[in-house]
Parts: sequence; C-alpha cells; structure tokens
Amino acid sequence: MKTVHVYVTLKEGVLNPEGSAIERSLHALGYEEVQKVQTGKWVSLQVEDGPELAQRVERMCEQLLANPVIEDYEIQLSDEVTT
Amino acid sequence: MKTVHVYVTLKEGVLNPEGSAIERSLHALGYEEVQKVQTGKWVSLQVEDGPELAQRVERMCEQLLANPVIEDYEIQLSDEVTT
Amino acid sequence: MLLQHEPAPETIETKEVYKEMGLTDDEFLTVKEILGRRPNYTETGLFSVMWSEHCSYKHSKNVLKKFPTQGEQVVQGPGEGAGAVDIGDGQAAVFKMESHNHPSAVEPYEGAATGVGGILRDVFSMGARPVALLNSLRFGPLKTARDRYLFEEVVAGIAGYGNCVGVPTVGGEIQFDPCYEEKPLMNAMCVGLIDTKDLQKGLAAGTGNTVMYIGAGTGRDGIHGATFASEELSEESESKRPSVQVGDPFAEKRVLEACMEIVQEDALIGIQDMGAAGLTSSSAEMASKAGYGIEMNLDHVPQREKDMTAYEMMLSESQERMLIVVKQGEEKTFKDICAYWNLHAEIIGTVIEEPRLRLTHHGDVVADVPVDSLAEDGPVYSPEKQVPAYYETFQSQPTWNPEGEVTEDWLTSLLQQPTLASKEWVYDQYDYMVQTNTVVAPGADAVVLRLKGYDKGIALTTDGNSRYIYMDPETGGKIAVAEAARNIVVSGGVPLGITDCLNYGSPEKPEIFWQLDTSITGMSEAAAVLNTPVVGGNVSLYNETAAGAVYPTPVIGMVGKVEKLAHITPSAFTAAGDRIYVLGETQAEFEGSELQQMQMGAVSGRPPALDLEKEANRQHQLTAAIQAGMVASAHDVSEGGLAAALAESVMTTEGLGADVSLDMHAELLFSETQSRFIVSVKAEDAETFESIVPEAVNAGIVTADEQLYINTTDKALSWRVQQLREVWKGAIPCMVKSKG
Amino acid sequence: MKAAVIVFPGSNCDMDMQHALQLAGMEVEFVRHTETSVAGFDLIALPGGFSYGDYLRSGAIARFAPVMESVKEQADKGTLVLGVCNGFQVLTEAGMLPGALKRNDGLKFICRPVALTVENEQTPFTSAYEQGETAVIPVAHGDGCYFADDETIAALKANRQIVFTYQSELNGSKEAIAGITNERGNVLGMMPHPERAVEALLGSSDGAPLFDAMIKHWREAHAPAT
Ligand SMILES: Nc1ncnc2c1ncn2[C@@H]1O[C@H](COP(=O)(O)OP(=O)(O)O)[C@@H](O)[C@H]1O
Ligand SMILES: [Mg+2]
Repeated sequence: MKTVHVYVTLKEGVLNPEGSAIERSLHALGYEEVQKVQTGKWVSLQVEDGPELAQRVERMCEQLLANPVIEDYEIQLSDEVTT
Repeated sequence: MKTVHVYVTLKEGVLNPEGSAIERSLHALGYEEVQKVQTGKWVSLQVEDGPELAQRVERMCEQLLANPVIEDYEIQLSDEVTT
Repeated sequence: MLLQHEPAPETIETKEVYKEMGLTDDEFLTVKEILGRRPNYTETGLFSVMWSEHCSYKHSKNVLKKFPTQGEQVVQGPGEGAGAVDIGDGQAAVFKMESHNHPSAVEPYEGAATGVGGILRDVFSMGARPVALLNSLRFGPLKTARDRYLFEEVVAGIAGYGNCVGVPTVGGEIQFDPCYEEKPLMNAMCVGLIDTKDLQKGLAAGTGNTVMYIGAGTGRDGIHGATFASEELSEESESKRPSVQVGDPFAEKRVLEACMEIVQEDALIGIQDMGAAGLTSSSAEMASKAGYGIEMNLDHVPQREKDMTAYEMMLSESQERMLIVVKQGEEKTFKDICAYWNLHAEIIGTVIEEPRLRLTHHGDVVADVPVDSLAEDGPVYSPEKQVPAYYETFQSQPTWNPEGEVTEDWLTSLLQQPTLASKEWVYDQYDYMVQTNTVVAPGADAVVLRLKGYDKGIALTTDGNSRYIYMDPETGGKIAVAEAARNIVVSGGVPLGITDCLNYGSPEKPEIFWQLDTSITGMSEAAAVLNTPVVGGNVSLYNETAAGAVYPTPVIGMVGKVEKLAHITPSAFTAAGDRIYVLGETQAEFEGSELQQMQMGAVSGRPPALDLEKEANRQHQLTAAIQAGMVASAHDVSEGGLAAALAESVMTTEGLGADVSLDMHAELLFSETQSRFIVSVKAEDAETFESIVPEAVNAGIVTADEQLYINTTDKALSWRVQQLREVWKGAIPCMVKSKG
Repeated sequence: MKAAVIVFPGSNCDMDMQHALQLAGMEVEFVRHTETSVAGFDLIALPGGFSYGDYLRSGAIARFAPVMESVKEQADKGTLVLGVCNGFQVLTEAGMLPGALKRNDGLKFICRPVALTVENEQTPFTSAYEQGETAVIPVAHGDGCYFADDETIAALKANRQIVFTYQSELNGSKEAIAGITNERGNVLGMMPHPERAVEALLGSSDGAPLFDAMIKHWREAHAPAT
C-alpha cells in the first residue's frame, strides 16, 4: 500500500481570483506582509503498490484529478498509510 | 522570505462527499484498487521571516484560512521562494 | 525585454508569420496596401483578430443582410453590443445571444462560464440591467464519458457564473445528436431592461476626451481567442489550450454594479465591453463608429502578468473588462466609482481627431493604423454554394413511415430520449428565481418575468431544431422562427423581436455555405411574416472536426411582451373538467421526427412543411383567445408530436390526467406536423373560445385520475401519469450517472 | 419599523430582500459593508448572494467586513438579525450562530421550492406561523449542508433553536436543519429564501408570515404602555 498525494494548482498565467481575494483579506486583517497567495486542491488516496504505480497515478491525474487545460499537478508517493 | 503551505482538510467525522465522489469515479474509470480518497484545499503564501512567523501563520489559519468548526489544518514552512 | 522575439516586419512577410495569426496571403497584401508599408508584429495581430471571422463576419456579412431588421417596436437594431425592442412605458428590452462553442469544447466549465460573462457585458454595457440569462446547448447523445463530461461541466459553468452574478438563468433548450459529439454548442443569451432614454452606445467621440480602462487586470489568457473561434477544432487546438479564458463572476458582479452607476453619469460619452479581441476591438470599434481616432499608452493598462508585450495586451481576452470614454477632466468621478467596487480604472488614452488607432508602449509607437480599416474595411467574401448531395437524395427518396405497431412503449421510450426528457436536472442547478421576477419558471414553453411596479411582463425563449434545418434549411429555418413565436404566444406574450446565433461548419465548404445561406432565407421569411425583426445576433462558423460538421444550427432567441399579467398562460392543464382542444390538423409527417431518430438512429427525408400564413393566423387567434381570458392552458406541439405534447400537459402538473379521443390513426400521434397547439378551456368558456378559434377541435377533457387515455381510430392507449413522469424526469439523471 | 439590508460586494439578493421588507411594510435602507455603524435599525438583514465570490469558504471573507463589528454589537443589544442563505453562512463564520455550512452532499447547486416544517413558532421570526406548519419556500444554494457536532446539536434542540427543517432530504444537513436561531432568539439564519416567497404570483407566499412576525414583534415592543 502506498499513500499518494496529488497537489493541483492553476497553471501559471491562469487567473486565480480566489488567491487574490484571500490576499486582500489577509492584508485587511493586518497581515500586510503576505504576498503571492495561491490556492489549489489536494487529493490523497491509497493504492496498492505495483510496477506501474507512478504511471497509473499520472493517468488518474490527467483523466480526473486535475484539469490539464488549466491546471498543473504534482504527485508525491509515500509509504505511510493511514487506516 | 519564507513560503508557507497550509493544508486544510475536513475534520474527521465530517463527511467529505467530494472524496467519495472522486473515489467512485476512479473506480468507474477502472482504478478499482483506489481507496480512502480524501480531498482538501491548500493555500500557499509568502511572508517575511521573523521571530513569530509560526504563530502568525497559525493565527491566519484560525481567523481566516480554515474554519475550526469543520476543518483541520497543517502548516509547512519552506525556504524556497518563487518569483 | 521589449519586443522579445517578435519577428520583424520583413520576417512576417517572408516567413508568412501572418498565416499562423490567421491572415490569408490576400488579406496580408491588403493590409500592406492600407498602411503603405509592412505591418509590424503588433499591427499584424490587430488586423488578424479584427479580420477574423468572429469579429468581421467576412463570410456571413452578405447573407445577414437578408434578415428583416425594421419594425416600429425596434429601438436598437444590429450594430451595437445588443439589440433592443420597445416594451411600452418608455422601456426597452435589450438582448443578445452569443456563442462560446470552441472554448466550451476545450475547457467546458470555463468556456461556458465566460460565455455567460461575455453576453452579460454586451447587455449591461448598453446601460441595461440584466434580468435574465438563457442558453441553448447541443451535445452528443451522452453515450460516451466525454459527452457526459462536456454536458455536466458546461451546465456547471453556466450555473457557477450566472448564480454568482445574481442574474437568473431562466431557460433555454438542449438537444442531443451524434453530430455534436466532440463539438458541443454553447450559446448564451442575456436580456436586460432599461428606460429607453438611458440607452448607451459604444462611441469614442470628441477630440481630447479620455479613454479609460475599467475592471479586472489584463493577463495572457485568451490571446487569439477570436481567431481560435474561427478555426476548425483539430489536434492543433489542443496545443492552443492555454488560450482559454478563465472567468471571475465576482469581478463581473462588481463591474456590473459599477457600470450601473457609471451609465448614470452625464460625463460618460461611450462604453463598450472588451469581448472578443479585447482592447483591440473595443477601441477600434468605438472610434470607428464615432468617426474619430484613439491614441493609447499601453504602459497604463493594468497588467496581471509580467512583461506583457503590446501584442499580448491588445489581443488578450481577459474577462470582466470594459472600455469607457469620458469627458476630459471628469475622470475622477469614474475612478471613485471603481475604487468603491475595487476595480481598476486607468486613463489609458485620448480621443483624437485623426481616425487612427495609435499605440505607444515604453515610449515607442508600436502601432499606427487607420481605425476604419480595422473595424469596417475587413474583407467580405461571397463563398461558393452548392446543394449537397444528401439534400437531393432526401428530396427524392420514398416517404418514411414508422415501423411496427403503435404501443404504449412508443411514448415512454420517446420521453426518455434526452432531447425530449425533462431538463430539470439542468435547471435545478441554475438560480432561476433571483431578482424575484420569475412568474413562469423553466420547464414551460417560454419563461415569463414580471416587471415590478407594472401590470406587464416579458416572455423569453430560445429555439432551433437543427434536424429539420439540416434536412431542408429553408423550411427548417422558418420552423425555428415559427416555433419560437409559438412558445411566446402560448405563454401569453406577443412576439417582438429576435436575436440569433448561427452555428455552422466551415463556410469555405460550398455545401455548408449553402446551408447557411438557405436557412437564413427561411428564417428571414418567417421573421417578416411573424413581425419579429432580427435586432442582433452572432455567427459561429467552423464548428467541425475531422469527423464532420455539426448540423446547421441556427438558434432563435425571442423576446415577447406580456401586456397584462392576467395573460400569462400555463403550458400544463390546470383543472379537471376543462375541455381539451387541438388546434391544427395532423398530416403523416414523420421525417426528421424524434420517432424517426429513435427508430432509425438518424433522420432523413423531408421535414414537416410550414405554411407561414396559417401559422400567423393561428397564433393571432390564440392570442386573441388568451387575451379575452378564454384559455386555461396552452402548449405547442413540437418534438414527439401530439403524444408527447399531451404527456407534457399532464406530467408537469399535479393530480391531473386527460381523456382524449382523436380522429386519426395511432401512429399520427407521433407526427411532427407544424402549427399545432393543445389548449385547455373551462367548460363555461368553451363557446366563446370556439367562436374566437373556430378551427380548434374539441378532443377531450382534463380528468382528476392521473391517467392519460388517448383513443384513436385503431388503438385505445393509456398510461399512468406517474409512470410517464418518472421515466421522463429520470432519463437525464440516469444517463449522467451511467459511467463507463 | 426600520430595516437595514447589508450589502457586501457580491451580495445579490439585497434588492429582493428590500422588496420583501417593503411589501411587509418596513422602511428599508441599504448599508454598505464599508460602514462602521448599523445602529438605529430594528432589523438587520444579511441577504443572499456570493459575498466576495464565495472564495475560500462562503461567508469567510465577509465576516471581516467593517460593518460586521456593529452588526454583532447590535445583535448583542437584542436587535433582530436575519441572515438568509449567504447571510446565514456569514453569521456562522462570524460565530454569531453555531455550526457551519458545507458543500451540499450532492456537490451541486440546488434551486427549487422546498417544503419546510416550522419547528419553533415562538421566535420573533415565526410567531405568525403555527407550530409544525408546512411552509413552501425556495432554496438556491451550493453550500447549504448544515453541520455541527453532536454536543452543539443537542444544545440547539434543548434550547429550541432549530426553527426550520426540510421535510425531505435535500443537501445532507444534520437533522435536516434549514434554519436556526442563536440562544437568545434574536438572530435567525436560514438557507431557504423567505424573500422569494412573499407573492402568490411567483408561486408561494409562505415566506410572508416571517416578515409579518417581525413586524408584530416590533409593534409589541413599541406598544404604548397601558
Ligand atoms: N446573425 C446575426 N444576425 C443579426 N445581427 C448579427 C448577427 N451576427 C452579428 N450581428 C450583429 O453584428 C454586431 C456585431 O456582433 P458581435 O461581433 O457578435 O458583437 P460583439 O462585438 O459584442 O461580440 C452586433 O450588433 C450583432 O447583433
Ligand atoms: Mg461582445
């Protein structure tokens, strides 16, 4: 068993109004030094280990977990398994 | 400058329909071995380093980035800074 | 840093860089002639977007001239952001429909969302407050995962944007056909209301006046979106993916509210949205229309990304932006309004006497071209047309009749075809009630909104059966207009005007241009007879992939006036004991029908005929009966014929049924003969109704037993209404859920 | 009776709320989010919409708007506060009502009239309904799934703070909760839109008693001493 973490972000240059909205309200709350707020999703899942795990996860990202038109993703595999 | 990553998830015991929906769709796509799909948000931001950085970020989470009634959060600090 | 890697004018010509940007050899030569020199990279970009199909209508301009555009109700015809018709009391309904097909095919959520955003701006840039959104969608038959993904995401995108902005999405139509696989159509329509005297125009007039940029920042999104929309979808469009725009409905809402304040200011000279071809088209069109020029300093354009070039800024299709021209010296008023709404408001230029568009960036003049050449002097083509072989075959082949014995299953199966099935799954996701004016909600023939403070309303619909148009563009074109008008009439409205959205394949193919040309002939004839001038519209061509073109799919958006709220008429039966009338005789017209599609998996032959005089007559009679208060419910007969229309009349209400006897063979229940209506009338009104609508045939009675009985000359058919309702409502949710 | 309708950037039911309050006979003023005082009103209404685009979480950013301090102060003094839809979300985010509103469990926006049960008719908002009465009022939300931990739910029940429930499963809300009040009973948050149900012409007037009740409450409080 492997735990897979997928981090999905908007591609560079794609408008991220949520990030800007959060940045503005952090400033309004007095955290004026905060910059470059970005937001994204993450998805974690557990899969059986196997020879083609990395490719399989990549396909899941392309097909479902991320929207390759506007999003980038990063995959991290780890051994820790939560039950 | 530090890059701060904040990972926000639903608390245990709070139903995550999105996770289940993703799990179902992955199964339908033929990835039947996938289990325990969880989803969450992440927010990254850049802040100047300083003595109370960790506490400051914790306050941002409590006040704004997470809703403690339903969400947990985890903070990661790193030195890499994107421009 | 400046002009990074931009090819020099000479390279643009010798390496034919202009071709990649969408200009043909001849067009490039014309540009050279206009300028008296080679255009630089930015200038080539300006011409390529302004002369793209999307902005210049180069292949359709000539045929669009056929549309009737005049009428005493017309307040604003084609030529501005949106058209407008008079609705009495000094008020106008401002409306427009636009396509976002290509972006929706590539990135369905954002493509659909920004389609909604764009059409909203077209309407509120006229000064009108948007009161309704509609949409017309086409997808493959939901058999593949990709089709279902496109369908779900397009609907989610429309909902996500419209719901957030707070303009109700009140209606529309959706059809499914294999010809739309991989090339869905997404047409959005917006309707706004305004006191006619406040109507704004996109004019940049008065030397020395100030050009201001308002709204969200400019990024690199959607660069070349306009030319992208004018090319066939291919593998290559995949690599253009980052050119898809992303919308921010929250910014749109702020731009909307700011504009509602801005248009009240006397110092405002002109306002236009930055839609396709962004800053280029808005500045060039505003100047050209006013007979002036504009000088802009691009250093002042609010930029979201670093190191943007002049080319990128001029061609960006970043969303939620407007261009305004204001009296010199009065800029602060506008800055203050925008500051409250947290929007950029930058002075970026000046109106000049000379009719040129002159741009500077980092101190250099980066473009200097005549505005009219951009906005007005684009090429106009008269493509070849040719009658397609399929049409000849269709016209001459033997008549098709339904196969097999009519059974109850015919109707239950038809009601599960996605085109006929209930669209509740869709409109349940749209906030169709916000603004609290929606009297007739989605699900009826036309939606009706009341106008607060008045005893009147407006009725809205979108229609277009592309199967008929494919089979016979002229007849099909007439039917599209007639059906829209029918939907307005049965709801209690009087049709006033049309906005259209013309979705076709490549006009460079003679068969497709023939479809375009011939269907416009049909639509024009019907619009003239039914007194519904075309006051605006949009053309979307090149809707094709290697697998072929979509059916010719013009969509009619129609606005009608409901003169008194008492005229509002439901489409479903309202009370047991009411008499049911059928208006219009039925012929054996099964070709192009939903039944033929279901039985044969395709349509062929000749679509139902349409007699416009008869159509107009019946509509007038029905309107007279409705206005006299003699009609309890009215519904037009369309896809699925009388059987489907009767089922709809009982399924969409609670606790009623119908007992109907028709003097016809059972299979005729599924014929799609035009110009027919089902009307229910209170027993005590029957005599008066019959005197106003002498053609109407009493066919039965509304019952309280939740059964639908239809007796024909050869069959006695019956259904439980609850069962019909279940299959009809369950069909789309079931198709969406089925995976694999 | 004077009502304030708070307008956040992104509010979009502000005018609908104004219309319904006026129909009920109240005097209405819009108060922008940038104001610092909302004193002097008998009712403060937080309308539906997508304040701040619903970014991050619905209501999360709006609760820091300058005007919210004063809304809290007034609520503490006993002024009626009505939060509808996004207004309810803002009130929970601001801690003025317990619990939170999550994404609907079907993950889709839902817009339709729904049947509610009036669970507590003894509040300033519901005294014109009968206990247990059915009211058909539209919902229009994507984040309307009410959540609170068991302890909080028990307290809500014990104090009769659950005011409206859905009659059939809608969005996954715990205990089918559609609307709750604070402990004192002067702050009501509800996902359904009563302001959309005040005219039979639009399909239902079952929301009208809610507005009538507030006026009745105000009249009673301002009745000349006898
Ligand atoms: N099919 C059509 N029928 C009638 N008018 C049309 C049609 N297509 C475009 N127009 C009119 O041409 C003008 C320019 O249209 P368009 O380029 O789509 O507007 P925009 O610049 O807002 O995108 C508009 O006034 C529009 O109403
Ligand atoms: Mg436009």
